[in-house]
Amino acid sequence: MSNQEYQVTRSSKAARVAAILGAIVVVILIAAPWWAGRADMRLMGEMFLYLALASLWNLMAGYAGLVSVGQQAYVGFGGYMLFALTMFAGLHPLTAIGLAGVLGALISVPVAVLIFRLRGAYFAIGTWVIAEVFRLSFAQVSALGGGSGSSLPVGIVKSLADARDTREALSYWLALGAAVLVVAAVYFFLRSRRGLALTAIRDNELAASSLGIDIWRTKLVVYIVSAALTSMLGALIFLQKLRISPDAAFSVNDWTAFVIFIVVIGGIGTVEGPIIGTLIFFALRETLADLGTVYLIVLGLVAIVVMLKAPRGVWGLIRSRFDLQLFPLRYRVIRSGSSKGA
Amino acid sequence: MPDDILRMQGLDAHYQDFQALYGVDMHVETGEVLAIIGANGAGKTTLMRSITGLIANGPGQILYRGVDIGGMRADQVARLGLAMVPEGRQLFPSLSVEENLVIGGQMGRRGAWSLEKVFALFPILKERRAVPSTSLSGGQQQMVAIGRALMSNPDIILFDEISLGLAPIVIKDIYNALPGIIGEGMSAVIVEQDITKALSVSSRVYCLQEGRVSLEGASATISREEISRAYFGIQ
Amino acid sequence: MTTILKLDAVCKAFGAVKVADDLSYEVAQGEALGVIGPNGAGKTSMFNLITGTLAPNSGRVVFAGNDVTSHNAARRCHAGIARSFQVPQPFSHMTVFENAMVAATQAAGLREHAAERFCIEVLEQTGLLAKANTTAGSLTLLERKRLELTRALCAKPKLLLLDEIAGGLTEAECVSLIRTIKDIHASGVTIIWIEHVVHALLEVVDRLIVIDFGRLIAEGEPHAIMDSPAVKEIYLGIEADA
Amino acid sequence: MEWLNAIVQGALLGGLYALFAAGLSLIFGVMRLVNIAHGDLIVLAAYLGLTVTAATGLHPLLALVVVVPAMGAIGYALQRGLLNQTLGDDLLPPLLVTFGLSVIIQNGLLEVYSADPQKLDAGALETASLSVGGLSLGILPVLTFAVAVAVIWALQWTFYHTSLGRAFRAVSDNQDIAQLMGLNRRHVFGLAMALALVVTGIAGILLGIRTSFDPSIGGGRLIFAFEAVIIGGLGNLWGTLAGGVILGVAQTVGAKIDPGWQLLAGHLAFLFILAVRPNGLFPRVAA
Amino acid sequence: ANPVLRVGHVSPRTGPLAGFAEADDYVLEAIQKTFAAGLENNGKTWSVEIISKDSQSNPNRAAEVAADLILGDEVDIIVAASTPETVNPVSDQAEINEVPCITTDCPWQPYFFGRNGVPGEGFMNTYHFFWGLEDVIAAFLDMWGQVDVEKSVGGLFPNDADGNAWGDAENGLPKPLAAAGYSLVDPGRYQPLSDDFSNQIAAFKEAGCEIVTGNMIPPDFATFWSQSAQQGFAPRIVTIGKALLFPSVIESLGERGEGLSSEVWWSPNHPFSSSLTGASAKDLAEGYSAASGRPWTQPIGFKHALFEVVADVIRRAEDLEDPAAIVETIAATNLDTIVGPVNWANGPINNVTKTPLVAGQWQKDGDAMELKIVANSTAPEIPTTGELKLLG
Ligand SMILES: Nc1ncnc2c1ncn2[C@@H]1O[C@H](COP(=O)(O)OP(=O)(O)OP(=O)(O)O)[C@@H](O)[C@H]1O
Ligand SMILES: Nc1ncnc2c1ncn2[C@@H]1O[C@H](COP(=O)(O)OP(=O)(O)OP(=O)(O)O)[C@@H](O)[C@H]1O
Ligand SMILES: [Mg+2]
Ligand SMILES: [Mg+2]
Repeated sequence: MSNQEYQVTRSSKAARVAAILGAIVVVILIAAPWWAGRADMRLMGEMFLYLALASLWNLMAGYAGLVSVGQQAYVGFGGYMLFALTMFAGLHPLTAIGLAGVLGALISVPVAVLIFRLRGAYFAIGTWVIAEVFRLSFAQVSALGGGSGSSLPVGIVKSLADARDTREALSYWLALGAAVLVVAAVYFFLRSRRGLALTAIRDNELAASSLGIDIWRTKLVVYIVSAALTSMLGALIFLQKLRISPDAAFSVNDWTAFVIFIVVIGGIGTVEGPIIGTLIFFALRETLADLGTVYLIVLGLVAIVVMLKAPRGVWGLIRSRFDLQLFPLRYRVIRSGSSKGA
Repeated sequence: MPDDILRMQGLDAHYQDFQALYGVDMHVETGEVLAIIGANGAGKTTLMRSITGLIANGPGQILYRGVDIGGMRADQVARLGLAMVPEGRQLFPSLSVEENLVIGGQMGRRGAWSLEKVFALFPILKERRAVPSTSLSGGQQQMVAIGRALMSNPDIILFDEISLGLAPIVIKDIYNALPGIIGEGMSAVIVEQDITKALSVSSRVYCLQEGRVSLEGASATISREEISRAYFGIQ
Repeated sequence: MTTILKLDAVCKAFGAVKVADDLSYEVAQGEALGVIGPNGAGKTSMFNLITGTLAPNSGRVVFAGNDVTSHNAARRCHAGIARSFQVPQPFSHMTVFENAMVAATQAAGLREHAAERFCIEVLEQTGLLAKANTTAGSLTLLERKRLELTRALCAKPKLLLLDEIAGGLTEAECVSLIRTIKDIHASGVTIIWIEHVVHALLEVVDRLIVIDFGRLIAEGEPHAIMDSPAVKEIYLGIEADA
Repeated sequence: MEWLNAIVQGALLGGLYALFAAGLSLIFGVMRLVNIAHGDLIVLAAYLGLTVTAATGLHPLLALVVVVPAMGAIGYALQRGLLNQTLGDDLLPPLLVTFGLSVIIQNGLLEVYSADPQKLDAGALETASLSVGGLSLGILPVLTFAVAVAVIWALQWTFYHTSLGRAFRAVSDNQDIAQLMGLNRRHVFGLAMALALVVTGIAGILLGIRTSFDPSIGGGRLIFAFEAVIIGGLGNLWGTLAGGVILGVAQTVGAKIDPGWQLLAGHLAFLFILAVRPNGLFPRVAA
Repeated sequence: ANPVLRVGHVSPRTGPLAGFAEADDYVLEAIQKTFAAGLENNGKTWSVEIISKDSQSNPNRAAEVAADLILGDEVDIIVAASTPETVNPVSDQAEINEVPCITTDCPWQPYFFGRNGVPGEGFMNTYHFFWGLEDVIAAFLDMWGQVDVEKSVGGLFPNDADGNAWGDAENGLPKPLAAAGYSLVDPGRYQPLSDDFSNQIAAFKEAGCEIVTGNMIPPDFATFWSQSAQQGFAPRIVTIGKALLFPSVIESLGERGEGLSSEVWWSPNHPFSSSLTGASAKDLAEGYSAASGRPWTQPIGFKHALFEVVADVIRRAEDLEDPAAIVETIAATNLDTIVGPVNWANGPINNVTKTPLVAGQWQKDGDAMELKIVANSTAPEIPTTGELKLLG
């Protein structure tokens, strides 16, 4: 019996088909300014931003075991940095978005040092408190409007592009780019050695550390990268919103609760989950949002029902039914060509 | 049959899609020590968990003193007088040693076992009664696990891997204590990998193989060859 | 003969319980050392001190000539120490194969493809290959223990620490386990093995140490140690004068 | 004197926070359940109080006779009907389910009671005060503090000195094995949630007397409650009281420096304590 | 068929600000009735479709739905009301997307300065009518001047859009109060939803304040007010913006609600009537009370007036297809509405015009609490209905 009979594979036919279809979809989406209406583009842009946020949150919670309910800290921080850098430093909005990411990474380091002392639920609450501290601190900065908030001067928005159509296309492409970049980055990261380490940490820290994985550093890297990218997304989001205030920027509902909803409905701990979740969330929102309180009650009910009936989310259901992986991460050991029994 | 305290009839058990037990027929006579042996993964733990209600099974598959306990919850089964010393000890970490024992007796079933009696059986536990159970060594924890089960004054007690991870001296102590434990009219089911040990303390033995009973017999008369055949299914 | 591991007056206490009390000994490169002692003597704790899961109150741990006392577990693993856990610690949501891959890629630092081949080899050696695609969380206790061994081997250690891996095995399984460990030892890996299944231990180890209350109370040729009155009394429970 | 006043008022405020936190601490300790809806349940209790006082004309404190058992029953039903199904090693299902619950309660209250701020009218109790060493203390905050101490004493006693408490701890450690001890975990958890919501009921009524409330104010209360629990250290209810007091004092002292710092100071105190004592000030030894 | 003109409407139907929008359904229904036959413009009849969306009291959501209305529903005019949290994000979206926008129900300083408006430049597409802080101050001073109290005022300003504007050293209360001889004790901006006001109370006591003023949300005021009693602080006049607008809030304070005072933007006694329906202020308020069984509230008038302005603009616009023409028409408005004259030519600053403001006090009238107008020298055309009584 030789182990030459065994082979390890990480791909599947479904995945290869999905990759091709995915590429086609992305190309179609890139062309949206030529076929979609303004409202559709705006909606899709928002969906992409949520998809990116959700993928990052999924990376943290679903893979690194960092369940944060405080990612709004970085969304808001990025948004405020966009305002500060464009209004006071006179930077071009695109430069400001990039720089917001860098600053987000920088500020996340001391935050991480502090809250990494916490585990599980403690960590979750710790992140929330951090976000509150961010909110209350920015509320004290009167140059940025304090608690009242501030609007982005029209001139700055127009510096993106003079014509409204170009501007709208540009901000659409930025959102699309962000989503594709984040999903791809998360996927390739998870396929790498470090991704394997991360999954191991999520399952068992004691074992991971005694197999040579530096837990603290691995988590720190994930946290910082998420913080940086989330800050950039925050800057992008508030470039569309045009107005920022502490309550809006650091809203736990808008930037974390809905994101968690998306990830969990779609399927946590899978790359596909956030994509499905985003589609479902927006479908619900577009059909029900005008019902006001009823919409929110429905959202709450959906979250509960999914959690109880399908804790691995919609993608989890699909995967267990069809053994399907569009973004294959698992290793499969298969016996090649042999028909011998064990 | 009036002498049966426990009877399994066509017991099946599943973990999601995976079937771990296939139509197991088995009985335990009142007052006897029954041994169950079998290779890893044969389904011994699954059997014990099914009996105690931790794994759901169909109605009519398990009778306890003639009563169908197949569909009951674990706590209901426990109240009827079944106790288990689980595989891997599984003490309550946030309870002290003494509380771990006391909670075993919280159903208020009457009988011979009390805190004093358990402490007399395992004196080291009395010494360490106030410490959290987590700070005991593996062997000491096994003593607590046994004491905890005894405290409920069960009519039948199930031991899963009774000697796993224990120093010879402790195993010896526990086996020495066994007659005293059983002596009170209690029945016992013991899962033990050390076949010699298993045969020496039991009156009858069942061998499980891949979820099925592959051998049944009186401990005193059963032969080694029969056993190894039953273990691995080698004809 | 070079020393690969040296414990130098290591002390560790949990409150009043001393799990390591002035513990000093050396292990030679390529040796197989057995460890016995009553339950609660501090054997597992000693492993925790060697791997860096526990920090000592005082004393030093020297591995391959370097003082590693202040290094964390991950760093010591990279230096070549791997262990199995007495209470198995699988990555429950990953498959058996992925569990092995973690060790091969992170601890042994193998590249993807080499790691895959190596893991298959080790899984075959430890008899888990048939379960390669099974989620570790659904293994039985004993399969989990075997997974512990597999993972430790996949880390390609210089020093392998085994904590009660023979418990609960049938005789046949035990024989095959002994063969596996002998093979590993023969390939040059230094082994420290804690085991209550003494006959298995005696088949493999060159030397035996006995721990009680965190202290080293006896050390030497295995059979001689087993015959010593102290071991008979505190460990085997045979009265010395009987 | 002004500083002393700030500290004393803060400590009394801490009593209210400790009451918010006590129920949370209990269920967190027993079930490892992070109840995001806790703040909204406090508000729900206040609204129940409102309904009872409006319907019967009872004094809000007397309304406790109805509200407390009602909250207990809601807690038991909620746990058995819904939350029991979410428990496990995973942190997320309870987090998300209680988040959903929070949204439902909040918007349900909005549908039923509208967004109008409401208040429980406790008559003279609201404005009565007593003078101690030159400080003017409201009877209501003093009463709240005393209730907090009593509630926490009772919970602590229940937890560590009764068989119910032992059952709580055992089930929280290992549900399967606890079942083998004849404990029905669903029932035990139901009782724990019932007890927690009993405390929440008391907290809600006292909140409703102290300040006006509307369906949206739960979230802010939730975070204070969590902070108090964590500052105090898990599993230690006296610690939770201390956590509440620290939070209250930090807020009033912060506000003394600048009112804008009131909430911030509370959070910073929380983070500071985490930085120096990650397990809280008084974690239960060896848990 | 007639050409269709779409009007987008954003208001906080749900959430903590929902009180401001509670009469929306009633007002919109009446408006839709008057629009049913269509509006005349340049000899053509236009059907007017009002699309109303809920901001959920959330500024993020307000921006979101405003963008939806503009991009998705392609509305020709967008309107919004109720606090800077709704008005500002909607206006910002309108400005950048070049859609004519009319807003109300938010003092003009937080509207103008809160959006980084530059005096002299203003905005391209967005217009606002309401009153300003100078009017509040004048009305308050007018009221306080009627009685003989210590001229020491305690200020309670939260760190939100309204609070920052009211407490602003340059454009807010401090300067004019000082000019009128009042000393203002302002401990600083507090965070909304505070549980404790001991420090403010101690400071007010220390300074011997007999007047308390500020702009608060109802829960904060309730907390402050009972703590004041507990801690032995008994001011003679308490005049608070926003928190004391709604009868439901006063009712929830019980006995202690009596005698509190507030600004009055609109009441059934205002001597104005609708340019659309001809109804008087009294008719509108009573109509609402009859229909809903609830007491009237001040935003009702402004919500109605908002659509009066819309109707007027639609009738007058030179070219309803051209946003720029609509904006021009808005700027040229001169209309007497149910809340008073709206004419952007007289604005205090670009894009803003003001309606009259007086001050009132909640007084017991039989069983119910009623907001009596007690000071009107800022707008003498609005009759007083009572006299200021001191607290305590
Ligand atoms: N939680 C689980 N999920 C899925 N399969 C399981 C689970 N637990 C056990 N099994 C499977 O059920 C079968 C029987 O397991 P069981 O634990 O009963 O065996 P056992 O005889 O006690 O073995 P051991 O001697 O290793 O303890 C095994 O094939 C095992 O892989
Ligand atoms: N984290 C801890 N806190 C407190 N006490 C501990 C801790 N870990 C171990 N101990 C105590 O240290 C002693 C030694 O434990 P250890 O697990 O090392 O024993 P062992 O020799 O491996 O025993 P066994 O053979 O039963 O596994 C025991 O008495 C145990 O109670
Ligand atoms: Mg087993
Ligand atoms: Mg050990």
